[in-house]
Amino acid sequence: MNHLPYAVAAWLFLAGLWGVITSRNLIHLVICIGVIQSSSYVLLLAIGYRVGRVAPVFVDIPANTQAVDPIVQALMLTDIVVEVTVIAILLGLAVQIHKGHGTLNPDRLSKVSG
Amino acid sequence: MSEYMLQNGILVFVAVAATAVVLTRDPASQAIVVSFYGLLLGIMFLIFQAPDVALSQIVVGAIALPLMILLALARVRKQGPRT
Amino acid sequence: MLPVCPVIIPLLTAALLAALAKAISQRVSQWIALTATLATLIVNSLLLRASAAQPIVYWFGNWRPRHGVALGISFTIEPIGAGLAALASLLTLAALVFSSEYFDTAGNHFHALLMSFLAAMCGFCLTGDLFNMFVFFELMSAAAFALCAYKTDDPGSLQGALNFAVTNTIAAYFVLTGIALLYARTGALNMAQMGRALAEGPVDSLVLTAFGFLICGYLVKAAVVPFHFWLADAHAVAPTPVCILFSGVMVQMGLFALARIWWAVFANTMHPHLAGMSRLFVAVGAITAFAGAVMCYLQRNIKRLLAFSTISHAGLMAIGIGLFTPEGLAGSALYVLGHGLVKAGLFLVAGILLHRFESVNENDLGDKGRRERWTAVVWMAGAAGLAGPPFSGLAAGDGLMDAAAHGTALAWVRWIAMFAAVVTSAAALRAGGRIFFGWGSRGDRGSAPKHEEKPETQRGHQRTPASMFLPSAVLVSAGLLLGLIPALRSAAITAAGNFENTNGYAARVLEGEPLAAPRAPARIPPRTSTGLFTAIGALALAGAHLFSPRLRELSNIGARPAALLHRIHSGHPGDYVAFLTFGIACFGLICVYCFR
Amino acid sequence: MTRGFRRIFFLVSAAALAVSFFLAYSQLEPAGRVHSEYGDMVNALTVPELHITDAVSAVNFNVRGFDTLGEEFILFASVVGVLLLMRRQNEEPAGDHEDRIDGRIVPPVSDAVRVMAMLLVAPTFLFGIYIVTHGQVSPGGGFQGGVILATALLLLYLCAEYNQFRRAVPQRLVEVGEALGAAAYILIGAACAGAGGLFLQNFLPLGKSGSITSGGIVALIDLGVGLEVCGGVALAVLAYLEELVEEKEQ
Repeated sequence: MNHLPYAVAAWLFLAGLWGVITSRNLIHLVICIGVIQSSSYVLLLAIGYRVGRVAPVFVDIPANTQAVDPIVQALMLTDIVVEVTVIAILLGLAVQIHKGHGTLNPDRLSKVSG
Repeated sequence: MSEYMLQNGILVFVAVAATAVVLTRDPASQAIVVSFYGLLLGIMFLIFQAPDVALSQIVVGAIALPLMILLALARVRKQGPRT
Repeated sequence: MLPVCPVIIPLLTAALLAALAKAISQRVSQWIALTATLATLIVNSLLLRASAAQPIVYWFGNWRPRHGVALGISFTIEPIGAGLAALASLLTLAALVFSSEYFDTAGNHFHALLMSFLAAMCGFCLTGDLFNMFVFFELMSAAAFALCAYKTDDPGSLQGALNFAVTNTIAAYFVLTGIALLYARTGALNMAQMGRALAEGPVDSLVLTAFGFLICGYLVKAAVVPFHFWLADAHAVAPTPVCILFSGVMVQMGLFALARIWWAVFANTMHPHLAGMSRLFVAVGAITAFAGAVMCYLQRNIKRLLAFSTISHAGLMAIGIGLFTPEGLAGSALYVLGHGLVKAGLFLVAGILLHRFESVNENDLGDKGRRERWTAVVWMAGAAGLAGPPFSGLAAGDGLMDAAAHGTALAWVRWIAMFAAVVTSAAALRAGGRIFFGWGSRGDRGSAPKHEEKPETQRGHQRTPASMFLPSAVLVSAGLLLGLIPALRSAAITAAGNFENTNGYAARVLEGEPLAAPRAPARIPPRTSTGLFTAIGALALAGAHLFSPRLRELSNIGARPAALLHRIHSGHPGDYVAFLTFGIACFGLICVYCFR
Repeated sequence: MTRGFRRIFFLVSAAALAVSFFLAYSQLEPAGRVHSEYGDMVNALTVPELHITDAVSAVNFNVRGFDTLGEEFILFASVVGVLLLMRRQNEEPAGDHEDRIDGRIVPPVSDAVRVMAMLLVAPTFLFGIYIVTHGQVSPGGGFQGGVILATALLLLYLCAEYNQFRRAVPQRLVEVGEALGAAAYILIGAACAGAGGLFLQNFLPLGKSGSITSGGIVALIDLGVGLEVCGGVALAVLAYLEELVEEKEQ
């Protein structure tokens, strides 16, 4: 194949960072972190893919069929769990921050500094 | 190029959808866009021969995550801005 | 089975406590957690002893390497990692004892999270697999975010936790990107195998960028400038027992990862650029030590003051690692140990003050602490201990680092180390002088905190319970007397020598060959003069600030640049992420252009 | 930093980061051409040595099973964290809803939705069980199945009033289930060590490849993970729901 998946991975990372930097709403910010995370999915996926090979599931095919890299897919599974858990905590923080500060705009939070 | 049209196409879709997620500033609409994005990622995993990951991405990215976002939004809405 | 215990004992306890959350009282849950932590401490000490001669390699599921390819995940236990894990268990023990009277409202969830946190730190220190390290890093983070936000009714606490969570999560994705790049190049996740595979290939921009991402990701945890912003926010607001873990060991975990990754993975392939890398790390460490010390001196909130002092000392530890010699690493390790004990003790005193007087601001506290004679002794001893007086663990570490830098082009780091020690110690002494003795006029300029902390206890404000006082006294005295253990220095140098034996490490992990004995460590006589000098310097600086109005005016000249520094520490997550991006991009490009 | 300055500062840094990405990624082999002996070796051994037909499950729960243990506890820790974050604060005045600008009552669930949900519960539940138990055979496993099971649990909530639901599925039960599922992983690993092997070293008969009893400990671990994930996701969602529902009940 080509280098397009890597370019997409880089783009997702940068786009997500842009969203975090410019965010005016903490829930938006948290979702943008999810976009950064998906950059690592695309990168890992591209690294584990093998042209012309099949998925590493040997139910209906002989066990010696050439398959794509299962290690990377296992890493991605872990990665997805990490994403959803981190986002759950961050959303919880955002909800509680709204309770305490009355706003979700990071520009208006100024309880700690210096 | 045409050889990998399916792969290239879904990659471009994912990139565009991610940009849309970032640029959707209203969290309520963003929850919908992000659910669509999760689905796209799942399809991409299928195309790239990763059915395990695709299944897990679809249950997480298209169901669990948007659900949590909507619930968080609902709680925030209920509180309303503090005066 | 023993090598797994530091991880599974606390994790099982965490699951047990969560299952019984509503069935058992807080007291019972406390005792269960204490027992488990004690068991973890004992296991870690046993591992420390057992691994002194040869690293212990444990393959999970018995998946041993085949033809040099590591299939499974290994724990590779050597004294430095095991020692750090032991320190983590010791501080968790102190935190639990301290919190017994402290958290009147502590639900059992707090204990379950603390146990998960401990397991993550132990696993992080012991693992030999790069991705497994990332998993434990994330477990550590998930527990730490929640622990940091424990006081959910305090808006500042939530904001500090948010900044902590956002920066550390993004850092973790940089780490993961680095791991993915290295996997693409080497087809390995085990650090030993990765190091071997990299040494055969070229050092191109891929390897260097992956190196930059990995190292920077972990340096965010280590709170090195410009990645340090989250630390002060998180420390100032986290509950005190959690603070001692954050400051005492969690930050040092980032530095441990740096050392582990450098020597296991990159040392061979980057050997031609060793001198340049050394300069880079020492420069980063020196800037951190300097900036942290200055910010530390400007603080009036003593928890923030201690947090910035941690940043400054983390810079010194980074310098020790960056010297790339056994003595430097050994010095760094001893410094971590000594600093962890003393700093934890100081944070506990801050917790006592918060308990008694419901404030941690030195101006507000005025001379309220006059009657607290014993607490005053502990605080002043600990504060002086930050300067690394003779016989303390910090002095032992500092002496070794100094010896490592001596005679090289980097001998100047000595002055940075002395500056950081004097200034951070003086800041803590000054705060102590005000609070416990009422010296110095009130209301001099400095950081006026916008956020007042809420008390963490609900009753018993008239007295200091022994469960709060004893841990702090024990920790501070242990830190101050650590240097008296005679064999400690030579044992540390031997361990560091083994740690830096990259080829030996790979052969030990992949082929199970025993490690060759390292060369006999050079005898470095302990030097007491530097420690005496810094301690006196710190006392003099604190005294000058407290007793001489003119000198105080002089220090106010720095108010304008200080205000700028304060404005940079804005508490805005967007700012912090911008600095993070800047730092990582710069570090990556510097690596690529200087070392390709 | 002001907004404008932050943006400019970030754009400059991001440009540098983009250069970094370019320098690194352009050195990679094109996608689909990366070589990894590790992956090929695992693919080759999963059916003959482990009798597991899904290589990803083999990696996740056996070869690199320890990673998944850590992953499972990440989920566990963050669920505990969410419960901690969302816990009721005692000083919060009860029934303080007057100052809420947007104090709409959540509309009651319509009967149509209720019937639909009821019809969906059983198939979802079955599907979840299938995915959990066939992890070692086909794509899926404890994690994916666990989320689906949690969905079934939450569909139950749509069927019933919140209070009835809480009576039918008490939170304490879910909490205990979650913790047990998490502990199960470690206990299985320790049982392996007890049977004379190393931690997580299979000691059960491997069974016939492709059947649901194949894979030795992997099948058991899948069940534990399924329980943990189901409980964890349900608890997290319920923690978010808690306060919303209270208003509805009033």
